[in-house]
Amino acid sequence: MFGTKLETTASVVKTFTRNISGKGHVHLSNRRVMRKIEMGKARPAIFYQFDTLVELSDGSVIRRRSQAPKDEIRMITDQRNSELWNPNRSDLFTGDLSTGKISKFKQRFAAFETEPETIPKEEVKSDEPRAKKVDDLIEMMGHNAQEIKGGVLYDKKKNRRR
Amino acid sequence: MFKTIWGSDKAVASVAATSKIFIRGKQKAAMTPSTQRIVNQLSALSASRKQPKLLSLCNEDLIKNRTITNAWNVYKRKLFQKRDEQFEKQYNSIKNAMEDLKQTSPELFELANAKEQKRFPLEMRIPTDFPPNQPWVYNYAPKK
Amino acid sequence: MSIARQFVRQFSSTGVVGKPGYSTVEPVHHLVNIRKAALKPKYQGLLIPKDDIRSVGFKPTEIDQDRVAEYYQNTLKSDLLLHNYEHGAQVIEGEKKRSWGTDSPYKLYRNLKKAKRVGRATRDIHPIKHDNVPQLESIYIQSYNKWALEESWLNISTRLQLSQITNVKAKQIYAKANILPWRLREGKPCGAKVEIKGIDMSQFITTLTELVLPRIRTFKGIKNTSGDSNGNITFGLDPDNLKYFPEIESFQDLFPNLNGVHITFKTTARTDEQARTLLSALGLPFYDPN
Amino acid sequence: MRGLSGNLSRVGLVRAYSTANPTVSSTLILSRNPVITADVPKFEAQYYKYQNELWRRLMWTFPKWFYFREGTLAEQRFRQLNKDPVADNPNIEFPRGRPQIRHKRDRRFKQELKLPKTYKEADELEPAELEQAQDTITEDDLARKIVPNSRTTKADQENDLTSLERKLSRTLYLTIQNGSTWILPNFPEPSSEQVTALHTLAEEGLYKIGGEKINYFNVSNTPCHVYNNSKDNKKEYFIKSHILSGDFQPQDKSMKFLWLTKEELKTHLDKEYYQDIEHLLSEI
Repeated sequence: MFGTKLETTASVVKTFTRNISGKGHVHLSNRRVMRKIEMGKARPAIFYQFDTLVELSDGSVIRRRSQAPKDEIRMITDQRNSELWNPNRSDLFTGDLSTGKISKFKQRFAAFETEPETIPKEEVKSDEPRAKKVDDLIEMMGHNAQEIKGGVLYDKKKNRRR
Repeated sequence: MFKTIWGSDKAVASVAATSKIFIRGKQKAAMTPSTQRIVNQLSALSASRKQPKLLSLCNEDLIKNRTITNAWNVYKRKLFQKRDEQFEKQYNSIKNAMEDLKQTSPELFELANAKEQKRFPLEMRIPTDFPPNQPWVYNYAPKK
Repeated sequence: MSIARQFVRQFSSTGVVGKPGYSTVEPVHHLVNIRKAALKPKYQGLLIPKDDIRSVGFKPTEIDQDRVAEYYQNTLKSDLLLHNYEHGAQVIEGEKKRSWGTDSPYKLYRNLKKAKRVGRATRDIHPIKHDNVPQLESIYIQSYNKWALEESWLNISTRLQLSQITNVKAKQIYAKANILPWRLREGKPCGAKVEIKGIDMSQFITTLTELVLPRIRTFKGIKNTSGDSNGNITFGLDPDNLKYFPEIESFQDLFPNLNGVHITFKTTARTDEQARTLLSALGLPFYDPN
Repeated sequence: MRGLSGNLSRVGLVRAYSTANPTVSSTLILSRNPVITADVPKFEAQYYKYQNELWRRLMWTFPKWFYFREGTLAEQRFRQLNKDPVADNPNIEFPRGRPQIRHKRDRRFKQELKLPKTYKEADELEPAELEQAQDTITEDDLARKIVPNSRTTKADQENDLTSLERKLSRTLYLTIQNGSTWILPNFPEPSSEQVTALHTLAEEGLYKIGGEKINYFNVSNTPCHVYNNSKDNKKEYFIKSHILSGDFQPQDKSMKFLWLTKEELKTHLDKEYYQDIEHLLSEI
C-alpha cells in the first residue's frame, strides 16, 4: 500500500521510485462544475478542529487544535527525549534500546514471550538504525504484529544465472 | 469572478441530481475505491453543504460585540504602548552603556562590540501549557 | 512641472453611452471619475471590513492564548535586541535604480537605469533598534507535485495534505513555464501552497519543533547557508517525514500519496544571519553543511 | 586616554568624591525563563472564550465520512456518542424555528462532538474488570487518561524562594546577599594589566560562586546597561544571560541567594538600585 520502496538494509542510498497508489483507477468526471462565488460573498474556510491534549515524553501537556478526531495523544519520542534537543543531559539516552519501542512492546507482552529473545550486544549496536526502522514499522502495523526473523536478502550476483 | 475548476471556497457542488453517478455516497457501485477515496478527500477539503448559517446579530448583540471589540482594542493598545516604552528604554540603556564603555576602556569596548554568529541553545524551550513531571531539569552533564 | 490642470466640473460620463434607454439615476456632478458599476447595492457587503462581525467574510483570529507570540514578546525580543545591537552601525544602502542625469531634457522623464549588479532595486539594511527587531511574520508551505501534471486528481491530495497539517485551506498553484521534457505547460495545476499567520503559524512551529522534527532520525537541522539574503529561510521535508505529523500519522491510510514540502519562514529581518538567529531562538536546529 | 586623574595619588583623602577612575565591574542578570505559559488575565480569558465560541459557530461540519468508514468499530462508537439532530419534518411544529440539517448537523448552531475515549474511566469499569485493570494500568501504560500536572508546584506552596521550581509561569532572577543588602551578583575587573571581556568576567564569576553545575547561556557580549555605583566607586555593566538547567549551588555556605520575580525584586533590592534597572526585567 505504501508507495515508497523500502530502503534495503544493505544499500544506504534511498532508492526513490515512487508509484502513485490508485494510478489509472481514479476517474473523476470533468462535468464537476465550479459554483461561481459572487463578489463580497466569499466565506472564510474554517475546518472542524478538535481541542487535542498532547502529552510529551516528560509529562508536559500541550493544548493544540487539529482536524484529526483524537482528543488525547501521547508521544513516545519527541523533543523532550531527542538527542539533538538535549545535548547536555546524561539521564535521557541510556545505551540499550530500553527507550525503543521494541523493548516497550516486549515488556508489555513479556507474558506471551515463549523462547527467550537474546540479541547479542554488539549486533544490536551495529544495526541500530535498522532496529529503529523495524520497530517503527511494527508500531505502524499495530501492536499485535510480530517481527518475522530470518529470511535471506535478495543478492543480485548470486541469482544472476537463474 | 469565476474561479478556475479546482480551487475556490465553494469548490465543488454536487452535480445536478440527474447524473446519478457522481453524487457521493448514493451510487457507490459505480465508483472504484480509489475514486471514492479521492471524492472523500475532495469533500473533506470543500465547503459544499458544510457551511453553517451566516451570523445574523440583532442590534443589541451588535452593540455588545462592538463594545467588547473596542474594549479589547483599548486593552491591547495600552499593553503594546507599555511594552514599546520598555523596549525603547532597554535600547537606550544599551546605547548609553556602550557609549560609556567606549569612554572608560576602549579594549573592553572592542571585545563587547565584536560580532559573531550565535545560535540560541535548543534547550531554551517554548513554554508549554502544563509543566512536566520534573518541573526543572537538575541533570547537567556538559559535553566539552 | 505639470501645468496645474484646470478642474472643470463635468457630468458623470459613466455608463451614459452603453445603455440604449435613459438612465433612471439622476446625473451627479463629480470631480473624480467614479465607476458606477461598483456602487450597486449588491456590492455594499464589500464596504464592511473583514474583521467586522457583520461582514460575510468575518473570521475570528484571536481565539486562544498564543504561547509562541507571548514567549517571543516576553523573553526573545529583548534578547534579540541585545544580540543584534551594533554600536555606531550605519544604514547599509541597497542597490537603487539610478537616474540618467539631468544635463539634458531628454533624460528628465526617461525610465531610470537598472540597479547596479542586481537588476532590481534591493532594500536598505537598517541597524536593529527597538522598533525593528527581527520577528516572524508568516510561514509559506509549498508542495510542487510533478505527478499531478499527469494525474490531475493528485492536486486534491496535495491540497488536503497541506490543509490537514496547517488547519488553513491551501491554494492551488499553476505551472508558470513551458518545459516539455517535464511535461510542464503553462497554467496546468501542479501542486499547492499555503500561507499561515498568527495562531496557526505558532501552532505549526510548535508542532514542528516539538512533535515532528525530533522524530526524523536523519534530520540534522536547517542549513546555515539557507536564506534568500532578505531574511526568508527555507527548508524541505520528505514525503515520508510528513507522516510524523499527528493528523497524518493516526490516519495514514487516508493519505496514500503524500508529497514533499518546502517550508519558508518569512521574517522581518533584512539579513539571513539575523533570521537564522531568530529561528534558532524558536527551537529550530541549524548545522554547517560542509 | 586612560583617565583624567592619573597623577592625583592622594586618593585616601577625598574618598567620597574620588575622581580616580572608578573600577569597571560586570553585574550578571541570570534569569530562568518561564516553563509554562503565563496566567491569562480575566479580561483576556473572557475575550478568548467569546471569540472561540464565535469561531466554533462559524466552523464547517466535521467530515465524519472521511475519517470513519461505515461498518468499522470506530464509526459505530462515534455514532453511539453523537446522536443525529432532529430532522426537519413539515408535519411537526418547531417552536424555536425549523432545523436546517446538512450532513447530520444543524446549520443554525455550532457542532459539538464527543470523541470515543481511548481509556476507560474508573467508574465505567465493571467490578470484575476493575481489579483486573488495577494491575495492568501500570505507570507507563499507553492508553491511560492524560492528567496534566498542576501548574503550581510544591515549591510554590512552601514559598521556597531558593528553589528554581517556583512560579513556573514567571521569569526568576538570581540575587545574592552582599553584607546586609540584596544585589545582583557583581564581579569587579581584576586589577591585573590583562583585560578580560565583561561577559567572560560574569561567567567565570558565576561559576566561582555558584558551582559547576549551571547550564549557562550568555545572550550577548554587549552589556545591556551601566549603573554608576557612587558608593563604592564602581561602574557596573549589566550582562544578560539565562540558566537552562542544572542548579545554583553556593560554594561558601554563608552566602545567601534567592530566585525572585520582578515584584519580589522590588521589595528586596534597595529603592534607587531597583529604579535604575526596572526596565531590564521582564514583566512576566
